[in-house]
Amino acid sequence: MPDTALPTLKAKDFTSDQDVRWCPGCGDYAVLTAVRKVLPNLGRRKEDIVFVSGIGCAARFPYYIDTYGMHTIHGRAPAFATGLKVSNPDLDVWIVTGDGDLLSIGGNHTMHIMRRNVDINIILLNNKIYGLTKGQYSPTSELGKKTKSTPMGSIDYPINPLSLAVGSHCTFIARSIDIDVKHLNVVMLEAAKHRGTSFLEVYQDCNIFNHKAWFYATQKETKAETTFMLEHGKPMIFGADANKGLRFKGGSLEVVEFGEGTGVTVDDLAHHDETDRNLAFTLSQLAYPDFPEPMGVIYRNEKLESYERMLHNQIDEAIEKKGVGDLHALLHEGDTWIVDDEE
Amino acid sequence: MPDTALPTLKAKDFTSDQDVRWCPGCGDYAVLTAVRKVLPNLGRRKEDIVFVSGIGCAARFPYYIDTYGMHTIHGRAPAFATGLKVSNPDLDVWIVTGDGDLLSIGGNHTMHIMRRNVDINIILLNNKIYGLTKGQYSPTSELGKKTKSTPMGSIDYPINPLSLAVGSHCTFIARSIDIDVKHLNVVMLEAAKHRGTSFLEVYQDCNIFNHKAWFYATQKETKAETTFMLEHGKPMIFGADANKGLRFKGGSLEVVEFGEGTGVTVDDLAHHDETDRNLAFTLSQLAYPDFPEPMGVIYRNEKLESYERMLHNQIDEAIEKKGVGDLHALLHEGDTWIVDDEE
Amino acid sequence: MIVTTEAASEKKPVEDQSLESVAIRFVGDSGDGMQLTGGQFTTTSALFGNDISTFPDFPAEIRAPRGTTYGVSGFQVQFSSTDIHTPGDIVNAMVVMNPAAFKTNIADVEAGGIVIVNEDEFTKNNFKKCGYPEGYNPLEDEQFQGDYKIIPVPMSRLTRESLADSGMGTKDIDRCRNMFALGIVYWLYDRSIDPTVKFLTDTFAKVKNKPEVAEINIKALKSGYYFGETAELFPVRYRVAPAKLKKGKYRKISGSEATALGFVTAAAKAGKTLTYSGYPITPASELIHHLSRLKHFGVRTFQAEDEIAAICATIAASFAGDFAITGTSGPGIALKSEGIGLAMMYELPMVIVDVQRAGPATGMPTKTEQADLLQCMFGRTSESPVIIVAPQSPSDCFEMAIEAFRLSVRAMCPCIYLSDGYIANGAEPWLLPDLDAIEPIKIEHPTVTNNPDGPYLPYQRDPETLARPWAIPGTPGLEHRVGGLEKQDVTGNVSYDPDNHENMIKTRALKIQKLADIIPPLTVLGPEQGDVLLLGWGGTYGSITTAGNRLRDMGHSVATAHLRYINPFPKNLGEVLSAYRTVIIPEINMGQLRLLIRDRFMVDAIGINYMKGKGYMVQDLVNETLAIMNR
Amino acid sequence: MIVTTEAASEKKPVEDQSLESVAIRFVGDSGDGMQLTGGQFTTTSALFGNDISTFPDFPAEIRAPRGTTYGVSGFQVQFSSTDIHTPGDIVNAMVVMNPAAFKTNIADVEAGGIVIVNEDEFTKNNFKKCGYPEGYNPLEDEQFQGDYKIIPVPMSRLTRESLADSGMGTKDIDRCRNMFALGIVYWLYDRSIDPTVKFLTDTFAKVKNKPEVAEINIKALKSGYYFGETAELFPVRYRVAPAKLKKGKYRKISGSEATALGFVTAAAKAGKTLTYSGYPITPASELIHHLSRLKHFGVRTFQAEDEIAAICATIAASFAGDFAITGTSGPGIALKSEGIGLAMMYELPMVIVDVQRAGPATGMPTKTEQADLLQCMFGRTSESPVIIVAPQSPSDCFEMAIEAFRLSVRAMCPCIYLSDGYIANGAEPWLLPDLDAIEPIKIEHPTVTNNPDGPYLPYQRDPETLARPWAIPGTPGLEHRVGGLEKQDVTGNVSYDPDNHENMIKTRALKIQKLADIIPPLTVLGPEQGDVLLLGWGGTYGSITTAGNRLRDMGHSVATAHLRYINPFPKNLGEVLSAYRTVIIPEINMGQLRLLIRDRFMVDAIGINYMKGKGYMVQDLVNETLAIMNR
Ligand SMILES: Cc1ncc(C[n+]2csc(CCOP(=O)(O)OP(=O)(O)O)c2C)c(N)n1
Ligand SMILES: Cc1ncc(C[n+]2csc(CCOP(=O)(O)OP(=O)(O)O)c2C)c(N)n1
Ligand code: SF4
Ligand code: SF4
Ligand SMILES: [Mg+2]
Ligand SMILES: [Mg+2]
Repeated sequence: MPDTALPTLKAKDFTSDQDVRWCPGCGDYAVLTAVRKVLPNLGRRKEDIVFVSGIGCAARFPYYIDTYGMHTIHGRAPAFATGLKVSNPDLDVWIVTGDGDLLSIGGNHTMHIMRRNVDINIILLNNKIYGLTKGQYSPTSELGKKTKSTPMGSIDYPINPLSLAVGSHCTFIARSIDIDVKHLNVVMLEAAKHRGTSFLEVYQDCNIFNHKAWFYATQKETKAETTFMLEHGKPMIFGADANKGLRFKGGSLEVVEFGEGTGVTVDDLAHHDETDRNLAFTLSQLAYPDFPEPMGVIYRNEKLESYERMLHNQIDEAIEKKGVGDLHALLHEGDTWIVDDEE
Repeated sequence: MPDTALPTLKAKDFTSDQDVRWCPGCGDYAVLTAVRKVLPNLGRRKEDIVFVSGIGCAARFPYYIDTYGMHTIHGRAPAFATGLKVSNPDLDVWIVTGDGDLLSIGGNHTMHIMRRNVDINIILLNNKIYGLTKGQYSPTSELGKKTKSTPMGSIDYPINPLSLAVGSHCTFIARSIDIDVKHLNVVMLEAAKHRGTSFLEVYQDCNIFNHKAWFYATQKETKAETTFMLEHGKPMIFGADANKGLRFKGGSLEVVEFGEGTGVTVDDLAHHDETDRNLAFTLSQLAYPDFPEPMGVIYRNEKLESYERMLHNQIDEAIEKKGVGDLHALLHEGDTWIVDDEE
Repeated sequence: MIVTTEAASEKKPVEDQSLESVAIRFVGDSGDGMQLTGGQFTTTSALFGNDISTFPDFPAEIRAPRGTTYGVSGFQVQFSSTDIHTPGDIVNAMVVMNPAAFKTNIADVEAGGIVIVNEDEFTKNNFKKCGYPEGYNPLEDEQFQGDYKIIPVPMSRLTRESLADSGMGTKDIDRCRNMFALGIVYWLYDRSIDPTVKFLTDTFAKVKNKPEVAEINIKALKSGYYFGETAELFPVRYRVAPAKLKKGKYRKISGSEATALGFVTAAAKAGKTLTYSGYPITPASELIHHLSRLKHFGVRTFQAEDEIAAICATIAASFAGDFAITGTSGPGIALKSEGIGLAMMYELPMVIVDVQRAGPATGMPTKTEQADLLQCMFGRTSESPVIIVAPQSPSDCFEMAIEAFRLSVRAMCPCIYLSDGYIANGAEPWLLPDLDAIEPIKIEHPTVTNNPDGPYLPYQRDPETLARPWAIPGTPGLEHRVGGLEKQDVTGNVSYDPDNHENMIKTRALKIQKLADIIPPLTVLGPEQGDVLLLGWGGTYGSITTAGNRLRDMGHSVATAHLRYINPFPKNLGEVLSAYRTVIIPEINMGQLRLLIRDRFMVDAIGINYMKGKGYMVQDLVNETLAIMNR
Repeated sequence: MIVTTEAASEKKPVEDQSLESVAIRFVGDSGDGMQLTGGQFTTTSALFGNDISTFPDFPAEIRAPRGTTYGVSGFQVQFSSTDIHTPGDIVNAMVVMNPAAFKTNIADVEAGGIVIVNEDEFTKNNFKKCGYPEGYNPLEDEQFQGDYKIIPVPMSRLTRESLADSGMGTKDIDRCRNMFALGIVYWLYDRSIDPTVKFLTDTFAKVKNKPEVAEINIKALKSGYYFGETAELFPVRYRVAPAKLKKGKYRKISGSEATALGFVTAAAKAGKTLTYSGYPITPASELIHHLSRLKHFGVRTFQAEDEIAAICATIAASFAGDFAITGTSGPGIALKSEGIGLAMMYELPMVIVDVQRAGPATGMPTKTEQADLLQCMFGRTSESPVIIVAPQSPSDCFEMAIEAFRLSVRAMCPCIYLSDGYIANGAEPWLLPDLDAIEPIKIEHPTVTNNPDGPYLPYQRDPETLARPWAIPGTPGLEHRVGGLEKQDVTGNVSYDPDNHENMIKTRALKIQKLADIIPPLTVLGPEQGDVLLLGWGGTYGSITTAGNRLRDMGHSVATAHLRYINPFPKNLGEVLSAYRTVIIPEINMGQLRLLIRDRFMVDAIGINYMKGKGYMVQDLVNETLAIMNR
């Protein structure tokens, strides 16, 4: 709902006076640009926006956006975001932070903000590594990852951020890639528009400690085979020649070729339904190299009221029922007695 | 693998000298009895078993089992359990604790122990309430729950413990009910036998602060309609007359009547496949009153190595490659020089 | 002496005897309703005009198996015709509902004290449950008979008989035994049963819509009262006259309630909204229970997933412009440490309530202690000072809750409000304050930038208070970022400049010290100089004050003083300390305030340190002080 | 003075000059490899026989945009022919790779000091990036020319030229500039290039299998060296003779390495396995990096999901019988508080490493500080004392890591090992210890019950040490439960008994105090009694010791002493303190040890407190001490 009284803002209005301090070539730059571009399209005043982060390279984000901002402590951004919304539901609150921050130390707050459906936007800059602490493996690093803390390879099965979000009943779940600027902008705008918790995973390249982690999904030569774009109501198609697709097999999906000579038609393919949580889980499980990885909006549920709205509704209701609280009456409530002079 | 050298143990061998201090009528008693009955069947020595818990009524569990035990701090039992297994993979480690402990403050450790597939058993005593702190709502309490801290009803959408476990890639997921002693014993034994993290949710009645929370699923009159028993490879059937079932509809399940005159046969029903993670998610989502709730083993994956085994394998491998570490050599490693008398 | 019903029926005339004060304790199983019984006796005595002071003592178990010693629940109240400060060292009269309660409590009764016992529960089976040796019945123990006036009453039977035709089930009827017992005690101390009748009607008939439950409870109460009168168990009946309290309107209040009311008042006085975020923990949970009922005051309560989330939400709520509070107990403070450190760096106002309980670790959660002081002072990485205030009694919680916000806002610094289980659960009469007389709390959120030529300067300080401005989201032109990295003064930008770092460290400390200018000086009871100063803080106020009175009555030159402001200390503290030959600091810890005092003032203060999960007995304090004086 | 290549080509004869010691600093962009360069110079000097002391100074940014001031990385080393303890107050020579590095570091160079500059990077563009005003070139600033011997060298160009026919890309070639610079410095100080040649071969050719990279680096190094020789930029060449160190075999060691080796040695000496659980945090992460490479020593490392999980896993590993360690920095200690409290209640041995960094909150993570002492002492709920030791230098880490376990195991109590970024990252020569001379650590895990007639008694204490037995899972008959609720002594059962609680509180504290019997007395450098005692702890050892030496050289009656054991203190500490008229405690905090000393000994100790994210300059310490003496 663009408000006509709003000033027309540009990306540069959201650019703070602080020098950006990421490494040259870091994927975070692209996301910063995307955010600065998306913000003017939300019909929100600058002063009503708050960016929140934890600690990490990605978590430096708020310093670079000229809105209100909180660079907090490691892993706790969702708890701060919840506090902001409890206090002032009219704020537009964004969490932008890293995979270690959001999913290692911060996993619990992430899960709880999602299940409470607090109306905020989460952007996960997933570089599958700890950047700021100089290159230990993160919970999204693949099994066997050799890093400073795992010279023989990591032995933790990685977290699947999307599956976890589905399991936490997040009401908007999407995925994009740092260098696919156009897609990133579109998906981010959808995330921003969602009422409730939105979660956007962005494949982000850490140029220094985990360069090329996402090459399979970002390189021109491979990306048509390794990723596919989701569109609500549309069949799931991929491949350089757009001749492969996904088809239901029980509750799961299988890769098939379709079109002439294959015996499979487009109609046989699974069609995306953003509102189906079971499908969302199934999609979240598709992973390279066995499957192409879905990009775009995986799940969307606009039907649930947000936590902070319910909280404020209760306050309104209480006032309606009992009248605005009378402090004097409150203090004098219950059994009282009077001691007078004589005694 | 029962070891013939093992003494034959009985339930009472696992009974410590401590008085059980739960409220009369608490559902925890039944689970305690079940655990004491299951333990002798595992072919393990008493001294190799450790019970771990956080804080809460349920978390008093370890005191009552005559094995090694750790009553720890609120929410952290999974982290302790991981430490035990890292240190000594041969221990048989059990976590028994409450919904607040495991899923509110402890959600992150729960998620991480599951995704790491540490070989331990988790029993969640889910009473949908904070017992020990006298009756505040918990993360599994239903929306609108009126408690001491939510006089107008809670406004948090509840966590679905099973969905969260599926989303965390837990490798064994099951559910049972405190008063269904027989089922509880059977499922618990399966959980105990699993190699990797097993998660067993038990519907448990808090007689004092949330009595009858599970009545729909526990009462003779209703339970055939509100729950159903899963069996691997078997169709999903329920109802007092065993004439209802679940059938696939896309990736989801729907309730149908089957048998004579319905046009639906048993073969049309969905058959349970314990090894299908997508199905596990779909099953975890079935909830009263719209669906009957699944009981028994929802998911099982025996193919993944446990965290602690991989850790110890790396140690073995390192020793194989480099030989057992030589301390003198280690200290004298790298560039050294000698200062002698004259200087 | 054992007074039997038979003996009583010999019809000696009942005398009346006046007492200055009486401490009575109700003890029984957790399921026996002792807290409610004690609470009712307290309210009635308060309404009658006595000064009162209470001490509830819960078990950690919710409802341990009936009859076990660890399931015993107690409630002690002292009521008096004079000004009192403690629930009493020694119990003058005790109501005992079962053997386990007898076993665990009898030692606290004064020699010759009255012990009213529900003899029906003194069965073999129950003796076994609480671990009495086989064949032993404590009521038949001559030692006890010699030490106390034991009055066995078949309460279970009498209650059942009196409610036999109520049509209610045995379970409901048996639940009325406590009211029967209360009736006896009301008769014995000549109290009116009316307030309790009203309470029962209100609670059961009106709120819970169970008039039949109200009815049987009232009937049991009356039966007990009449039983006291007719059975003439007691040769005397005791009267405790109303106390000469300060003129005004009173109510009975617990520390938790007073804290909640104080916070709501502070917010009202500042024109602010309260946001409370917390995670349940004994004994702090009461605060969210009280505040969540005040939604019509705009109060928002957020039950977070853990203590860390609660402090973080609190910081964010403060950033957003609310009067933000989080409350917990010791283990929760530990978890909040990192967050409190950040709040201090952010320089935002908020109140962190610590209702101390007996530690360490999980400790004894339902018992009290004062051992979080140093955790609150120092339990954060690096130099992270915060404001600390400590209420000294249940009713003082109201004022100190307001003070906490007043100071926090003035210095733009978090304030820890250091209470304890004893204060939070205890109750006393509260002289209702004149709301208009409470100073408003002035808040100014800037609306225009302090730097028209560049970005807003979030750390440009007020030269007097050194506080930074509190600009809140929603205000155009004041967009700024806060963070936990060291920041340049004035601009608030990230800074690694060595001199700036040192300057910021010092400024953050100095801001707090400057509050000493506006906090009231420490007042002393007793001689302004002399032999001994008993210096305390927190929940020991009652016992220290009473001990001081007693010592002065004995002719000693002993003064007492109680610190309600701990960081910063009142300005005159050094001066006060130097006016006494010996400074003694009694604390329910191993000497935490003492450490601060010794370091700061180089005064060789001596500690009296008990760590038993409960407050001091006044007499112990008197004895220990005398022992130190005679060294 | 600006020495140009032209000037040099006038062929003045090169003199040789002997120096006692030299502090040299390498500064450049984070991408310039300054840490490696400095490290190589250090190793070479150490191998040559100098005493050395280093101070690396990283930016917080991983690799900030090139040329910015916040992307500057530095490494300082002092090498000497005498015993030294610090990397030097003032820089005698500096290698500067870009203008940002020049800007941020030039002030630390001594008047007349040598400044070797890569002039190719002194471009307009780079001046702008680091914020020099337009049109300004610092190399042309007469002030600087007057103050220092500035030697501009076109390093980028020369490196490229010398590697032009290597066939490698420009990016790779440009990465060799630091080796070119190092070559110049090697020539200037007459060092052999051989150790670095060997290092480059080993690292690049052997380990990383990139012989071509080794080759160009070696070539650049040699080119630099020959350039120094032939270009004759320097009128003199400096020699620093080998130091007269104690006889024996040495290696260069950093604090982190020494800590890791100490732990492995402790475990070996006890016949135990090490389990390290940690969560990455600067500057503690190095420890897991080192230990994870020692799997063939059976060392298990667990990178946990957060610090809380790490302490919990550590406690569990100790319960299971391992030598368990967790390591972190200040913010992590805050998160671990609750767990450490539990560990103390469990009475289990383990070591918690705190590598302090500049706080509060996130603070300045790459800078050093000593401000977690009180957090470590008191940052837990209630009375929760733990053992605290603090290494005083990089090589001392080895011994103190062993001591930490020795004490922890003896008292069955967690031990905090309080290091700091300065010690952990710094390096010095280490006289390799005789392993056989290190006392074994005696561990006894009971195998039979101490109570044949009933359940095992997990809290039956050793009468001498008060330690409880360490029975571990897997041992039949000793099954027992530990928990955070207060426990009855001897049985370990949950107990709410007031006297038991007080007894347990006191016992847990006393156990630690009893360790004073076996820890070495505090030793004093300088007069055994006199005017001033400079008392320190931790990373300030070098500066305090050097300041003490200097003050005594000036004829003052000043002694120094350094506390490596903080809880408990050495037994003779009180005695030592009382032997001096004035006790001065320099700390990189606001007076934390001072608070403990003042409280405990009633000594009016004076603090010298800097909080600038770095160690003391010796000269500042000397001056401040003199100022206090002259008060
Ligand atoms: C309590 C605490 N623990 C640890 C750290 C150290 N730390 C800072 S950022 C970080 C992880 C960074 O990884 P990620 O969140 O993936 O962000 P990235 O740097 O990769 O963008 C860690 C472990 C900290 N600052 N605070
Ligand atoms: C750090 C900390 N925070 C809070 C508490 C208080 N506390 C104890 S148990 C508990 C929750 C109990 O609920 P649940 O885990 O569901 O167990 P139940 O009692 O219902 O079995 C809480 C909040 C605590 N002991 N420690
Ligand atoms: S370390 Fe990686 S994630 Fe961090 S700023 Fe550099 S490139 Fe980006
Ligand atoms: S409070 Fe509830 S959960 Fe706790 S012991 Fe009692 S009945 Fe069981
Ligand atoms: Mg990352
Ligand atoms: Mg529960």
